[in-house]
Amino acid sequence: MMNGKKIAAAFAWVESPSAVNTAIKVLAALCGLLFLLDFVIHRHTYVPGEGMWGFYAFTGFIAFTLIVLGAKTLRTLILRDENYYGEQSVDSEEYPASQLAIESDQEDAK
Amino acid sequence: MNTILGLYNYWMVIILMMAGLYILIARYNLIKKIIGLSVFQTSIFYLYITMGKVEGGTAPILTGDPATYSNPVVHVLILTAIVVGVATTAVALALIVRIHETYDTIEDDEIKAIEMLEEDS
Amino acid sequence: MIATQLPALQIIIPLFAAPLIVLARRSELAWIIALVANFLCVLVAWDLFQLVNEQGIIRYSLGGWAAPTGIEYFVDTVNAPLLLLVSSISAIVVAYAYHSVKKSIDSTKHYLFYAAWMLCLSGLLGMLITGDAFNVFVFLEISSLSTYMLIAFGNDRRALTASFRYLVLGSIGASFILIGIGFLYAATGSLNMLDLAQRIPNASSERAILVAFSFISIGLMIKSAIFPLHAWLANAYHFAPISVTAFLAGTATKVSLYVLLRFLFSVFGTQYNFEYLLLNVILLPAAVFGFLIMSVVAIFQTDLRRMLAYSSVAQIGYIVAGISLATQAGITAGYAHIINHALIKTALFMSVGCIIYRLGHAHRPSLDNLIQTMPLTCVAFIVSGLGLIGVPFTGGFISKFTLISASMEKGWWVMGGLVLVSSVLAIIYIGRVVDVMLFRKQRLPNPMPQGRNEAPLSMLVPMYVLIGLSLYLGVYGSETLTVSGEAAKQLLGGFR
Amino acid sequence: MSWLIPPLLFFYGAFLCLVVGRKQRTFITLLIPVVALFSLLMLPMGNMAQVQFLGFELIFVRLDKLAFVFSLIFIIAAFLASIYAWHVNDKVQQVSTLLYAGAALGGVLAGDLITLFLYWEITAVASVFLIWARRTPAAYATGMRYLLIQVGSGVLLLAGLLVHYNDTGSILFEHMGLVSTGTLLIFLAFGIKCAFPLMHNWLQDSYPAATVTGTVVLSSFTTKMAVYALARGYAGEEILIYIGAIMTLFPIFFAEIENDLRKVLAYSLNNQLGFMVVGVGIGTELALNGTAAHAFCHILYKSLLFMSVGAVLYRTGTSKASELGGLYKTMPVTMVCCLIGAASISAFPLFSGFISKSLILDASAKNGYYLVWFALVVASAGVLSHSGIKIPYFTFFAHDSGKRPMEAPVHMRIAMIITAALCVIIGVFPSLLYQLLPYEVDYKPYTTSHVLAQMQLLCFALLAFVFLMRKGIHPPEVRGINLDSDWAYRKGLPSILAMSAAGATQIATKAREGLQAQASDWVFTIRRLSAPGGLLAKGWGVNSMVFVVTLLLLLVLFLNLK
Repeated sequence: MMNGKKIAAAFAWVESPSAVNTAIKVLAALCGLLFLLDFVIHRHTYVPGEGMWGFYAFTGFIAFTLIVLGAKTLRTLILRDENYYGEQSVDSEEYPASQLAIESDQEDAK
Repeated sequence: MNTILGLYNYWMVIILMMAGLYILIARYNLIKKIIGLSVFQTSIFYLYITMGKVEGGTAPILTGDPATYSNPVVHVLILTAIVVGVATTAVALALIVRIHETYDTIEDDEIKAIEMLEEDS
Repeated sequence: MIATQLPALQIIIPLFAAPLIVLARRSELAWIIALVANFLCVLVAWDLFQLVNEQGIIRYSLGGWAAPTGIEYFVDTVNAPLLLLVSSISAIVVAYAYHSVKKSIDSTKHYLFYAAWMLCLSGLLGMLITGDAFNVFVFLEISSLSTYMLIAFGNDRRALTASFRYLVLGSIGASFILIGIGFLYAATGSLNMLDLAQRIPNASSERAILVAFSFISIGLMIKSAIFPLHAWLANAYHFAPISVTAFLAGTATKVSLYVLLRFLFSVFGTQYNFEYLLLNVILLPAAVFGFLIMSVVAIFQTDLRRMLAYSSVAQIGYIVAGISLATQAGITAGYAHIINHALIKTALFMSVGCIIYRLGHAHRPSLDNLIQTMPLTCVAFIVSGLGLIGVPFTGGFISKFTLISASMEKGWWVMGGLVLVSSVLAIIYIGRVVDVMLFRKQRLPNPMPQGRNEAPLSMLVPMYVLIGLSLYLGVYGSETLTVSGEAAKQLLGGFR
Repeated sequence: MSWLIPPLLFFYGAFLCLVVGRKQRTFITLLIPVVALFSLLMLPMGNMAQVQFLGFELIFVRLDKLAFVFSLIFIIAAFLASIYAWHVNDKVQQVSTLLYAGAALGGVLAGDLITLFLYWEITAVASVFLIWARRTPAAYATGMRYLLIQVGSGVLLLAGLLVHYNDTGSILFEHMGLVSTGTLLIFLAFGIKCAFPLMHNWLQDSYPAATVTGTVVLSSFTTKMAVYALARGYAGEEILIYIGAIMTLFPIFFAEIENDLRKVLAYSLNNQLGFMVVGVGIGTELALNGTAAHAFCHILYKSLLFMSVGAVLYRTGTSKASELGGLYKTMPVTMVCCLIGAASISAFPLFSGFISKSLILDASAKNGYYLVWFALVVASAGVLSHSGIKIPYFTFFAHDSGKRPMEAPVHMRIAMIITAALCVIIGVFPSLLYQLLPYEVDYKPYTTSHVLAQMQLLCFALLAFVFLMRKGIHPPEVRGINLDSDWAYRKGLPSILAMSAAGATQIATKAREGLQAQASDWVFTIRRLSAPGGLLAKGWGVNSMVFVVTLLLLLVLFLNLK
């Protein structure tokens, strides 16, 4: 399907480390810009402290980090083998192939 | 004293009834059970007839117009009950014959033992 | 002319059909006579039902002897629906029985079988219609004696012992009733129920009434298989010919329960039952333990007939629980459950009959994947099973729902909860069967004939007629409840 | 007309599907939602299809604006799921989808508690077949657990409605509030289906076990019906705010480390429900509007995400993040749709999540629930982490798994594209959705300060993701499962039982040795008594029967004559 290939091609840059680095730089720049906008634009607020400079920026960054770290800690506690609930559990079995249509896209396979 | 002797027919009813029940509970032989059942039923006939008895009364038939007579209704009722009892006994005996043919015994405990084996298989 | 003689015709038609069948002897002819007589019975019952709704109580003096001296039949809103129910169930099961009887009973005995059936039917109808206490006993014995015969027709030799044991216990029950009636007569001098109801409050000896009450209620508890006096029932239902089981499950115990209701409420009166006689000390625990214990027992049974037999005892527990509430709502629930359970359980036994007809057994673990071979039968079983559980839009739901709300109305929360618990047990025992029928792969090497192997149409059609009837009463549940409510009002109000 | 109400149409469709062939079935599953949509639009507001039942007046259709918006989205969801499932040739799934959707619709339209109960149970029974349709023993076991919990919820509802009826004499399904035992029981019943904390685990247990298309269907109905029921019966009940806040937070952590992407989505579903529950708890017009809008948007983007993950599963045979990666090369359309779903659920401006979540956030801020508000803001960052980044990133990018599956089949693509388009359209033109909401909407989502705040939150969260990935702190995807409260009944209870059984056996052995007596535990006793041939189940002899009769007679005589 032509359309699909075009889309795929449009995303091909993710393969190249330098392009990814550029993308990250763009993101960082965007973040900087958004942070600076806080000083220019006055946000309407309802909650005390919400109007503080960079409130959302800090919340977003810190909350995300803490969630990931918290989850990582949680994993050390509750991660178990896939067969934990025995052979007769959904986690340890393959999805029945008869209900699937597994086909490879030979053209694109390199 | 009066209550014991004066009600002696009721005592007989009770004794017969309990004897009948006792046979049913304590004896395994099916024929004896039917005897027990008959004794039990007989006690009921006795009870009914006792109720209808009037001191010094006669049967209200063939004597014109007697002043005191025993209650005829209970006699009628009990005639019916006797017929029913006979029928019951007849059916029961017929069943016992069939049971004897198929099980070769008429002892209830032996039959139960055989049936337990059948249930397992 | 005929219209005025309807109450007598109700009994006489099947009573005379019996000797006619014996004279006819040929099995097809016997069956046809039984069927025709039975349908006439249904017509008569239908007419009576309509008449009662229009005119109120019908009183009929047998042989022209006026009550209380003569024997009186009377039809009111309590027994008219049951007359219709019993005769219809019997008619449907007779229609169904033809093939199953042909297969399982020696053809030289068919006429005796149908004759006994007709006698049994007339006994049951007589118990319902009569207004004379002693006459109840007579009809009870007529129906019982023919029932013993019918059970003994079973193929398994254990049918004989089951019949014998039922005979002994049934005779004791009947004798108890006889004793009770004797005491009643001694205390009041009357045998007519209406008359008794008026005389009992002013009876000379209260003790005699109490003794009469005890004996009659125990006797009827035996006949209606109320836990713990149910022990005769399991073997009798298990080993009797399956059409007989279907017939008895829907009628015999229900009629005895009716007589119990009649004596408890119409003759003795509510006050007697619960203030003096402590019947709630006996009857209520019997009901509750009955439906709990028997449901558990049903779960473990491997034979479907036996499972359904124990489930019957459990369901009778619900009926008795409703009765023991002794309120308008409670009796309505009990009465509605008499109707619904009769229809549902008969249908269940009929579907089991179809299975037995094809497979020769009804052993649950060997019914793997039965839906492939007998889809219609399985669907019938499942639909009726849902009714037994009490799924909404089935009859079972209506009566259970009324029962629970009745017990809440009286403040008996625990009982309402226990009814729910036992419904869950019902889900388990029906679910086990359905699970095997639908979901199990065939494990045994070659247990069943392959391909479609449905029971004959003459069995399926009556079965589905009955299921349709019970579904109709499930969807239009208010009709059952109206009828039951009228009956309860009549029972609680005494004879009016 | 009352024979043509939308739920019944679905049931007719299900019945038709039972009897017709494959092609007609597929066609019916598509046709029925369309017909139902027309039927819904034709219905006037108010009560309809009233039926007398056991002396109760059942109201099968009670249409008001709240019910309308839920009915509408249910029908749309059913339609989209049917397109997605075009390839399915499985009578079981098609019939149960229709039954299930119809029952959920019926539950939303129910005007009294008995009708609600009825549909409540039908959804339970109909939906379990979507799990069983996987046709493995494991799916059967999971389905049984699911069914038990769902039916349990129904039993609670029945008990509650009986008590409630006994208290008030009314079975109307209206605002009740937590005021009595009855309403508490009903509340718990709703809570189970709404996956309240500690009652939530059926959701994560069962949704990943369903079939590819079944999960898409499952994700739309049960929980949203429960949200609707809560909004109808318990709006403004303060405890819901805190329950909801907890619901938004705790699943985030589980989702973050879960490997099975469909399970990640199940946790994320739970977290999104939290937002809705908070809205119900606040109970103001703004908040209820927010709940309804969020449910509407949520059904769309959650279906979209399940569809895209489902398509991946359909083509690769796995939905485990550790086995996937680099699929964008061969499944670009699926990838783009997944990204749109991810952006919607993360509430990027111009996507649907943004315009609905804001309503709830603002409602909580305006009513002074600052702590809850803050929890929701944190949860929004969490949503981005698992649904916004994790799902698309580990499936379509990250390290190349070497898998080169075909693009999803055409019908799946169509379903996904329509759903994605709806997400964007609603995000760009919020008034389209706002005019459907139960109350007047006087709300502008696209203000500068609002957009700025949201962009700051999300961009910095993204930055944090990049930072954590680069530093290698972000947990990698590994095979395995994570324990949750289902451990209690899947492992804990059985092992406790096993232990106690072992203990009982030990005690029994000791007792036998010590006391020369038999001791056995009660389960065994019941079994022994009840099994064929046991005391309770064998054919009793005459003797024992007569003995019992005599005993009972003596007891009755004694009681009566004492």
